[in-house]
Amino acid sequence: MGASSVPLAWYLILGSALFCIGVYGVLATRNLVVIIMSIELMLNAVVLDLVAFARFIEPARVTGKAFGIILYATAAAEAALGLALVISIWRTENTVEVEEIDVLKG
Amino acid sequence: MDVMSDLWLPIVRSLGIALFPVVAVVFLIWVARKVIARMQDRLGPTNAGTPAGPDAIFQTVADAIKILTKELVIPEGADRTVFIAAPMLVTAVAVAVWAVIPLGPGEFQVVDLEIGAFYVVAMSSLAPFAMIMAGWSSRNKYAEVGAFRAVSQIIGYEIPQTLALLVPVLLTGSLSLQKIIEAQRVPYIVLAPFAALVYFLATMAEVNRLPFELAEADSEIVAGYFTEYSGMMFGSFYLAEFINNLTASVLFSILFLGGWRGPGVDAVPLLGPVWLLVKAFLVFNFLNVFWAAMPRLRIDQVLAFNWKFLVPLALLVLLTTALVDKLIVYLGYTTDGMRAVGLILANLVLGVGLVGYLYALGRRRKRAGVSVPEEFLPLLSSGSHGALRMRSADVVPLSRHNGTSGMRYSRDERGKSSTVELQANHISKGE
Amino acid sequence: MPIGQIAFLGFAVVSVIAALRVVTSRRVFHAALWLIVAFFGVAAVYMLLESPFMAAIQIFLYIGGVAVLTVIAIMVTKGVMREDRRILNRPVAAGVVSLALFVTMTWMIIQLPLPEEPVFPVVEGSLSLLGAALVDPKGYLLPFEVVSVMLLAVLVVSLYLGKER
Amino acid sequence: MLHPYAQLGIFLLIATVIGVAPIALAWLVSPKKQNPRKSQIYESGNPPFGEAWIEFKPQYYLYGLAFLAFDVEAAFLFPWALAYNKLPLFAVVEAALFIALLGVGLIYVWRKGWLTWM
Repeated sequence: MGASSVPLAWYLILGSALFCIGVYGVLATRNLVVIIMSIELMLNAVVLDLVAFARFIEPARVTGKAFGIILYATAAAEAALGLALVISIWRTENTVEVEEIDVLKG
Repeated sequence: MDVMSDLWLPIVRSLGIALFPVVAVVFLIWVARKVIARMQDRLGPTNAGTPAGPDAIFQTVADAIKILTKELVIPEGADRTVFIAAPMLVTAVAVAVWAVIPLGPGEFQVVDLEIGAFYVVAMSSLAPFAMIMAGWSSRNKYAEVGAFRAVSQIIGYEIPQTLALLVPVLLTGSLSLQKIIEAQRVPYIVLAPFAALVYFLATMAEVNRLPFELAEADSEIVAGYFTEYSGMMFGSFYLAEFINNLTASVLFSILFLGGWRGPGVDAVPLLGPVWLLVKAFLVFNFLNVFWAAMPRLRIDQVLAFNWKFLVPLALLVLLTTALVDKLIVYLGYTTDGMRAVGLILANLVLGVGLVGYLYALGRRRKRAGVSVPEEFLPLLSSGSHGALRMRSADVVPLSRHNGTSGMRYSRDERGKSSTVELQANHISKGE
Repeated sequence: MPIGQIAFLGFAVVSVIAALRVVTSRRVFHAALWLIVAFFGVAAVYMLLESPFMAAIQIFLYIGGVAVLTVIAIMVTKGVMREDRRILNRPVAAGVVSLALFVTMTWMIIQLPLPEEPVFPVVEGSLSLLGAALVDPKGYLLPFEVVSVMLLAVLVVSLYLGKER
Repeated sequence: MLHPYAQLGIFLLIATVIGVAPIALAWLVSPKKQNPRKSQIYESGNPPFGEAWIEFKPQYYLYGLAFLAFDVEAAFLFPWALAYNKLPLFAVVEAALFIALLGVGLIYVWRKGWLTWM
């Protein structure tokens, strides 16, 4: 039971799969909220890799967790600011599609 | 044979602990109805000509059987999968919390996780989701108002609840609920009364108890996020709500009242669950008394009370406890007795400061022409908002959100479920 | 096949399918719900890695925090969400890029000499070590305090952006 | 002896069954009589009017944003509270700084009136 029977490579492959799905989401969708969700997916994949490495090759398992928790804080901050921007854009431009946002075009 | 018993014992124990809240709730719903009815000068469930046992103690069983045979109506335009999944999720989450709850010493627990208290917090942070799913998928205006209220209220009150929960964790030095109980030679409500107060108030909002019952305010938005639900799907929401009430009472007993600790537990471990349940039952009825006595607040008052009172207070309590306790040890008073005296003194100072602050605030608002500061209504209410006045205090202006003016009356009857009680009441009055 | 591997494959399949549904769902609200399922799958994998703390934080912060906020954002902006059809931006090119990335990464992972078994056993009480390391000047004190400044900035700035003007 | 996490898994499975079973049972025994009037959306008896989905003020959303910042803080404080007994005084002061900084942020947005319901 537990990590002992699953090789490290499996966890890393799962992480890269989630990461690449996130990349696809960022590249392929126009909806701002879906893009933010895809970024969250990518960050989560990174944390998964960190935790897996921490379990397999680190004695005290502190470094992986510390990095993971700080990454989580950053991800949450990113989501809060990103979504606040979405609301702000929605209020001024009345859209949440990336292509239709052109306030910075002169 | 040995392997079999190794496998079956945990499964049977899990089954027992998982079914316990469901079965207990059948009894507790009856208790709640009876207590509230007595407080409001009514009889509550009676066995007027029905085979529901003495004082209709099996009324809930009858209601459950009735509701099981009612049609599950799915409104047109609803998001069917999400609509059906929401009540399932809400019940599953309510039961899932019980995995780490120690009903007694040792074997009376499914699994004593190292992070027990955090598991409880994490699991209960899923509850708003079921509400959002229900409110969104119904395609109903009332349901959506309810979902919005539920989310902004319940996630908001999660903060003071979690911060207050950190105080027992910090005093124990462990997140395991079993260890938190074992460390309480003196119940933490004595050492950290303000943490207990914050936790209790936040819990009341978390489990949607009056005066924080906005998400399903029956006289404003029908039934809130589960307006469109019927039959057993409605029953699931009702069941989950009472399971959450029971869980909240049990958790408060564990964190602040010493859990299963009590006279005679060391000799007879079976007394442990009895003590815990007695404490939880008292807390549960305390919640019921509030339910019967309090008017419902408006959404802006609820949110202001959280963000402008409970969250700052929770931060202050956590800071004071952590600093004072460490400072006492740093100054060389390492005995438990000295630490306890220091903590009690710190809480006393905190209490005096708090009362002074509220008094000054009330004075300032009064001079400014506002009778009661809105955000402190639950604590300071007087006059027309009389907190503990019973029936005459039922009348409260409708939430601004609806845009209608009007009054509401009687919050006990929950629309769909209590027809039997209404009839019984009617009969007893007719006699 | 050991039961751990079966469990891992189950959780992995659930989270990958859910993640795929996040980026392909036609309704944005459904995408958010699938995101929660994906997060749950990852939390279960954390339990396999014997990190219950990370699993709890995943549920508490990601599902109870970030996902809830995302859902509220969707509910607020639902008027302009294209409900029935999500217009995709060059789906084929994006698919090719991310598939190529995945193949490269997997190939690299297979090439690496990674351990099959954990090198060290699980340490009891590693969580309190983490707590101590977070406030240790030789540990993670600086990131810890920076996080608090960041949270302060997030609180003020996001409320400023979000409030009605 | 079963691994604790396996026991937790079994318990969660049972919890799911408890969630699903009543509704599945009701689905089996309850009558199913479709009727356009019955499946209409409930609006206190009147026929539903206007869009089924109304727009909300983003006011609710502001509280969500404030919540997330404090959520992260609480998540950080869990391991710290666990280690509290072993920490020296100055480590506690550092954590107090961590808590106080967000408290300052709360007071700032409070004074600015951004937490007031509009």
